Amino acid sequence: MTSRKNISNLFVPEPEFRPGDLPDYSSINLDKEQWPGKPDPLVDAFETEAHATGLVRAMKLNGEVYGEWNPELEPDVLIMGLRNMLLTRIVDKRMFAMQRQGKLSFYMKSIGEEAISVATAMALRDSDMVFPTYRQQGILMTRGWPVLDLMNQCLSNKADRLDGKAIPICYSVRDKGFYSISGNLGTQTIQAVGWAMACAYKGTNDIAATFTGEGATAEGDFHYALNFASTYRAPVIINVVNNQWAISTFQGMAAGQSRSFASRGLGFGLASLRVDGNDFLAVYAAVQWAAQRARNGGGATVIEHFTYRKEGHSTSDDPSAYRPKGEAKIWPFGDPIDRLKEHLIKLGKWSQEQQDALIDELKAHVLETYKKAESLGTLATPTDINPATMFEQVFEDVPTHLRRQRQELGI
Amino acid sequence: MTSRKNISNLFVPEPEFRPGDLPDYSSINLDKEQWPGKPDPLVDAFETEAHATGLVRAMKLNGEVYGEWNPELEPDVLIMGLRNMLLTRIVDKRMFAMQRQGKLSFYMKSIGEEAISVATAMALRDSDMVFPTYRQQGILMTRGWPVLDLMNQCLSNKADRLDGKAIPICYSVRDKGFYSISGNLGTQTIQAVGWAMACAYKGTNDIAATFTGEGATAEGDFHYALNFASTYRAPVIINVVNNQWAISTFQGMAAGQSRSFASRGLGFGLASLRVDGNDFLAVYAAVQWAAQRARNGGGATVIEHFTYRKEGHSTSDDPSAYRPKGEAKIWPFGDPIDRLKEHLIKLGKWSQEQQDALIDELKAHVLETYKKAESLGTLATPTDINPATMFEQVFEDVPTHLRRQRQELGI
Amino acid sequence: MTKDGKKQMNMIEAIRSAMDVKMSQDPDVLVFGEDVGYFGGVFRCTAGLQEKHGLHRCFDTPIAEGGIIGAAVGMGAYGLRPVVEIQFADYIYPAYDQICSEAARLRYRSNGEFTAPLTIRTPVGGGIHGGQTHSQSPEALFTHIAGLKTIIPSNPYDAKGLLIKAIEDNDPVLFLEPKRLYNGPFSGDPHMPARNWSKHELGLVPEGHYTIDFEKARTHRAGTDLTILCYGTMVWVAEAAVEATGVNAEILDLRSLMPLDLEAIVQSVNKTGRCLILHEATRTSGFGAELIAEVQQHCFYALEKPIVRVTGWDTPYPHALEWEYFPGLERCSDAIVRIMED
Amino acid sequence: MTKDGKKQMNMIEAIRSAMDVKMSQDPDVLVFGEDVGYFGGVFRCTAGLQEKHGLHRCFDTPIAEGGIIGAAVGMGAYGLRPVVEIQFADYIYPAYDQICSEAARLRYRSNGEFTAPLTIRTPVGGGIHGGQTHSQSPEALFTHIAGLKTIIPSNPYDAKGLLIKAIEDNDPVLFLEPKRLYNGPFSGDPHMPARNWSKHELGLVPEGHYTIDFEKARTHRAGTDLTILCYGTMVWVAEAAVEATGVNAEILDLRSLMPLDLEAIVQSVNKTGRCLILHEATRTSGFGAELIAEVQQHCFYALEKPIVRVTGWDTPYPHALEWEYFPGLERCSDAIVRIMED
Ligand SMILES: Cc1ncc(C[n+]2csc(CCOP(=O)(O)OP(=O)(O)O)c2C)c(N)n1
Ligand SMILES: Cc1ncc(C[n+]2csc(CCOP(=O)(O)OP(=O)(O)O)c2C)c(N)n1
Ligand SMILES: [Mg+2]
Ligand SMILES: [Mg+2]
Repeated sequence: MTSRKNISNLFVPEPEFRPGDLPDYSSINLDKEQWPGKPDPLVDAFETEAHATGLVRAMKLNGEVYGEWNPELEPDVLIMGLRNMLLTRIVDKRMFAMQRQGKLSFYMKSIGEEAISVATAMALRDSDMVFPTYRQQGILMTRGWPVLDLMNQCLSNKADRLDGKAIPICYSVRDKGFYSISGNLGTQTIQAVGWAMACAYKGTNDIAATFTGEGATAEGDFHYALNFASTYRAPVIINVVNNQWAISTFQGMAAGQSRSFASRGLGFGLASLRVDGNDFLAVYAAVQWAAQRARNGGGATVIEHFTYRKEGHSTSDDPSAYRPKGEAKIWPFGDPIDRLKEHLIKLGKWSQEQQDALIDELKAHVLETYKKAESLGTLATPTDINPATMFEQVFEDVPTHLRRQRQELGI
Repeated sequence: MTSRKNISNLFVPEPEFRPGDLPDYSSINLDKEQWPGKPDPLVDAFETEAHATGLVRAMKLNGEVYGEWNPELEPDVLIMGLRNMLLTRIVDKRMFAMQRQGKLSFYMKSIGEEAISVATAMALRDSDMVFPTYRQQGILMTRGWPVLDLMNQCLSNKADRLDGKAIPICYSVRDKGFYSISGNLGTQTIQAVGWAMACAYKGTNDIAATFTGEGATAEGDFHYALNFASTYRAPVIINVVNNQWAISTFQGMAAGQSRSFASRGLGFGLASLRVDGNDFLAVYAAVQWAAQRARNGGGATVIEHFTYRKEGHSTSDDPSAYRPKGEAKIWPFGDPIDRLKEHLIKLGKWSQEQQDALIDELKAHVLETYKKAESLGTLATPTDINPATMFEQVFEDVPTHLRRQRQELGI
Repeated sequence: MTKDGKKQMNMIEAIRSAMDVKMSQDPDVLVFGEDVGYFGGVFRCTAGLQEKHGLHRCFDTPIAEGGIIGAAVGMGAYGLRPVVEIQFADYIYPAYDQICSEAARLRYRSNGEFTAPLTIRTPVGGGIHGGQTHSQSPEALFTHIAGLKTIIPSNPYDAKGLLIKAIEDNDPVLFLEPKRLYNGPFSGDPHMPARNWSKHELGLVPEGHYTIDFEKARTHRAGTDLTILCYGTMVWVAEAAVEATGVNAEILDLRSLMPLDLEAIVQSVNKTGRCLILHEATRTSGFGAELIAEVQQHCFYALEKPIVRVTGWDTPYPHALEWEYFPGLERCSDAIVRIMED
Repeated sequence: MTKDGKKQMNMIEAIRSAMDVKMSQDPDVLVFGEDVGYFGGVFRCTAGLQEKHGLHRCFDTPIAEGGIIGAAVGMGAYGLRPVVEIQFADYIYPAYDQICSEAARLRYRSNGEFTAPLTIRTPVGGGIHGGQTHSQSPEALFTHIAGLKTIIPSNPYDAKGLLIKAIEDNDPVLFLEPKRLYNGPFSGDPHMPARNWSKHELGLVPEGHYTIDFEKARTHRAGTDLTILCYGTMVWVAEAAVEATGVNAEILDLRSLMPLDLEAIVQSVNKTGRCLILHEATRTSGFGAELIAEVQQHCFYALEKPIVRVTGWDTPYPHALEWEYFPGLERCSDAIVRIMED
């Protein structure tokens, strides 16, 4: 059997570690690195080069703050952040377990990436529209969308606001400034730019924020987004969540030889930051900075959130097939929840006991909510959704041919 | 009537000069600028930043050479370059005039941009496949494709090698290493990367070179090309011909706030050069450098050729509707043919008399060839092309349904 | 030129007038696309709109059809009414995903929370020596997509009324403009003298606001013996062929392919018992197939002859053999004669 | 498991075996796509190929369907035979331009000088609770494109023979894999017990090289009273519906939509006088329309009843109402009963 290596001159990149390997990240010592300082938000985009290839951080792994990026938030704001992240994680775990029991068709967790969605949502205004992927449910938690609504959609039950039209995880919550998630990767990045152009055109002070995985940056839509954002100086934040994996594909397939995903923005004259995505404070500060830039006519910022997808891609995926089992644990950037907790404890505003109590409270809330949702039906029970709704919202009005088809179905 | 300016916060970029304005480029004094030196072709891509935003040059406007990029070509090679450029220009003028007489449906000139195609072709090997747009006919002249063949295709006459299937200017000449031109912008950039990957896979030493206008860099295919070239270290040269205009649209629409088109490559970790596209020597040197890099496993280079589209976009276009009439003349980078001529004269290897004689010779050759082509038919005369050919080459074999359709047409 | 608030317009002017009327009425209408701003579009459909309504309401874009539509979807979701131009329909494919997966599906997947009320204008069809990348008629690639409306006018009067309707519609509308008709009707025979709209009654267009409903075919010519279903350029080829053959045919100009005026079609075919379908597009899986499917279902017992389609061939559009490809006067006339045989 | 060089395979194994056979025979065959390399594809169709044939012959790509096809076109023009996977057909649209404007047209526009002998594999169809972005059946969006072949197998034996044929074909082939059939036939009723290929005779597949010609339908069941035209998953729904209704129907598994085996279709319909068409895709402008167009033309005088199509509705694929959308056993059986009434 041929060994897995290039025997032609065609180079095909591979991740450093595969199953069976013992991943070694000892070369990375985060606390020793020098990280870029915080420039004025209206700085010339080209002066963010160090930020695009370095790493914006505000706290060390042990929760100690350092450098210029500490957003200096009030403790109750930080505790709110902690709460939102915990809630996100607990909901994720519950829904994952329920999928395993056949109550929903599919689920996607954001474990390890909660700081990105939660801190972003907290740094933005509620009137700023976010264009998320399927791993920013933390925004919904932060903006106070009822967990019951989320669960109802995942279970496709009769209380699902979307009448069972969308798969679980593809939420749409306009009144929480949460754009309809597309199953098609990348498409929403340029739509966010269009939305931001509309904000500018209407002269509001709102901005848009879009998210893409690092894998999906390879789609043409990402290129359109960078280009249109640059050309029309759209007030938009283009977030790239680099969690190292795109299903089974390592980030190097999309990155190629580039130094960072953030640096893609520089070629378009966009301010670009690479941020420690497991650092709640840094994410908050970076988004705040970019929002300030956008609201003041400075145009778009690309933010790469450097993080790690701790679990499988979705309920259909087992990552041990393509990466070392222990990698998530030894990933040198820690866990965003633990780090913020440590920071709060260091501040003297929090304790492990409070943390445990909060977790218990949230777990109880989530369990109770889940029970309520399940009582409204699950995918495993016969659907209560009226079949006639299937023909609605294709167009504003149901046209003749769809009425004929509805009749053909006998309803 | 509202004046043409932004009244909302939506920024829409505009060119500096429009019809009626007196364009002023006096701020640009090329001969005073410092231009980047010539690194080793296998240099780290990130060290080409100065080249991506500066301008690679080898000679001044008066033909005097300077700096590190002079390729030091033999005089007869230079004279060959001059000849190829002149031939290209003379063919262009002839075909344009003949389109005005209704002999062909459409034509596109490359006037002012001849150095790019001719020097590229001369710096490459004939076995390197080029993936051109419709403004690199200079490559065909350089590689010795008979002008008669070119004319026959433009006239869609019975000697057209493509049986009248393609529009004029969309040539396909495999035996000259000239890939079939697509009418769809951008598509060939990623195809060139695929070809280059095939070269690497087969272990040949050939490379690919693709061309796109600066306007078409906005297409997703350009993004795919940069990404795949970076990921698989494909031996390819990605040429961006920045001739300032995309039909009526100025380059700033595609560039946005970026410092150059070449700098897009940096974000992908690709070596990137911005070259004075009206400087035959610089184009030659840059392509030679990139080819050396590619052939030695260094992967792809992005080259922006900075030039000016001196005439209309095509025979359907009148540029005085959207840019100042005199702009082409005062464009501060001179004419590629004049500059190479001056250089040769400075070298003592050429004279104005020789130049005039060469022009006369080429004109006579082109006129004679044109007469021959016209005698084989033009678009204005009833076509001699067998209608049955219309059904051929859709597939390798003519399938049943096309045979039925052919019969339906009564042939 | 004005006559009771009407003006003689060619199709370009009628289309421009539609956008002008809507831009004047509604600040949320934005017009953009490649070369549509300062220059006014390669076919001049947007000429003067930037000067009149401002740079930020009619502007150029990067050459990225997917970007144009993607941005328009975002704007539409916000609440604007983008009217975008794709320079040639042949170049719409880079935007296919944004049109089909996004614009057409946004309403459904969000159960009505977000919508994409955009209008996509694009020139279609051949007959101008444009070869395979300036001549395509891709309508059937869009009528298969749930959530998208597809409109194609055949004359200035309809073009303006339908385009205003499209801009006001709350769903995405693909508005196909037969470029061969921009300046005048076309008989399908390139050797016949060119006509223009300047004296044609369908070129007499109200200057102000009016709309034409979708899902309403126009009876271009009433008749009793044969129903010809067509749209765009082929309406005029049908007219010429009917004249040439002297058959008393009814010509229906469908105008709106999705939603389709099936009622008018069925009524006509049930009356005539014969049906001929004309389109420029490639035959296999062209829109003619869909028409046949519906007609045979609803008029099965009335049909005296198989339904016939005269179409472009299943090949790319050849440059030099354009008139062998185009379903012109001769092929259409022959088909009429044949379908009228017993 | 081996029996006369044959082996019981499910469709995934058969497809993998086809690629393995070709990769072993021909070094110019490369396999790539999203997650197809080390991991072996989200449906496991390429599992083991990288390990066996090397990293440079079976590899992952960036998530850029347009890039995958574009690169494959370039490789194909060079002389390689790329076999690429698009993870779900629902995600093929970013590559639509490269498929339709480039792969399909390269041969024509260069008059045969450059060709694009690539194979595009992609899973299609619903029935797996995938909702609107994991269930689509876009075949009709491709059969309209001149220069492209469109193939869709319904069982392991055909899948392997047709895929090898596709890889060897010198034209671009779109190879659609009904994901609901990967593990076994499907009756169209989700409440019936799941079957698998392990004992089915069409799951008995030669281990080596063999091909099945395009443009050849397969008679899945011979019959005299009704012709059912179908492909992919619907072949098995048709079988179940015929069993359920007891009608002596002939089921043609078309397999190759372009080019189409019109001869077999016409022969069957002329014999039975009735024709039912089944497909999962959205109805309007679906491939059923094209079938109806041809059948009504060629079998007009033999037809006793209008041709009926049972299809997916003209809506996106709804997640929760999957079985109301899917043209399942009940709807197909009803249609059979109705078309058999006098
Ligand atoms: C256009 C498109 N192509 C492919 C897919 C299938 N797919 C779903 S998620 C995924 C991986 C995405 O990776 P990344 O962008 O890094 O996001 P992550 O899952 O890591 O958050 C793929 C390939 C898709 N949904 N859409
Ligand atoms: C996909 C696509 N969109 C639009 C067009 C129409 N078009 C032809 S050339 C052109 C301008 C191209 O400008 P640029 O890329 O700068 O090249 P140049 O003409 O300056 O050489 C446009 C918009 C096209 N051919 N293909
Ligand atoms: Mg990822
Ligand atoms: Mg240009």
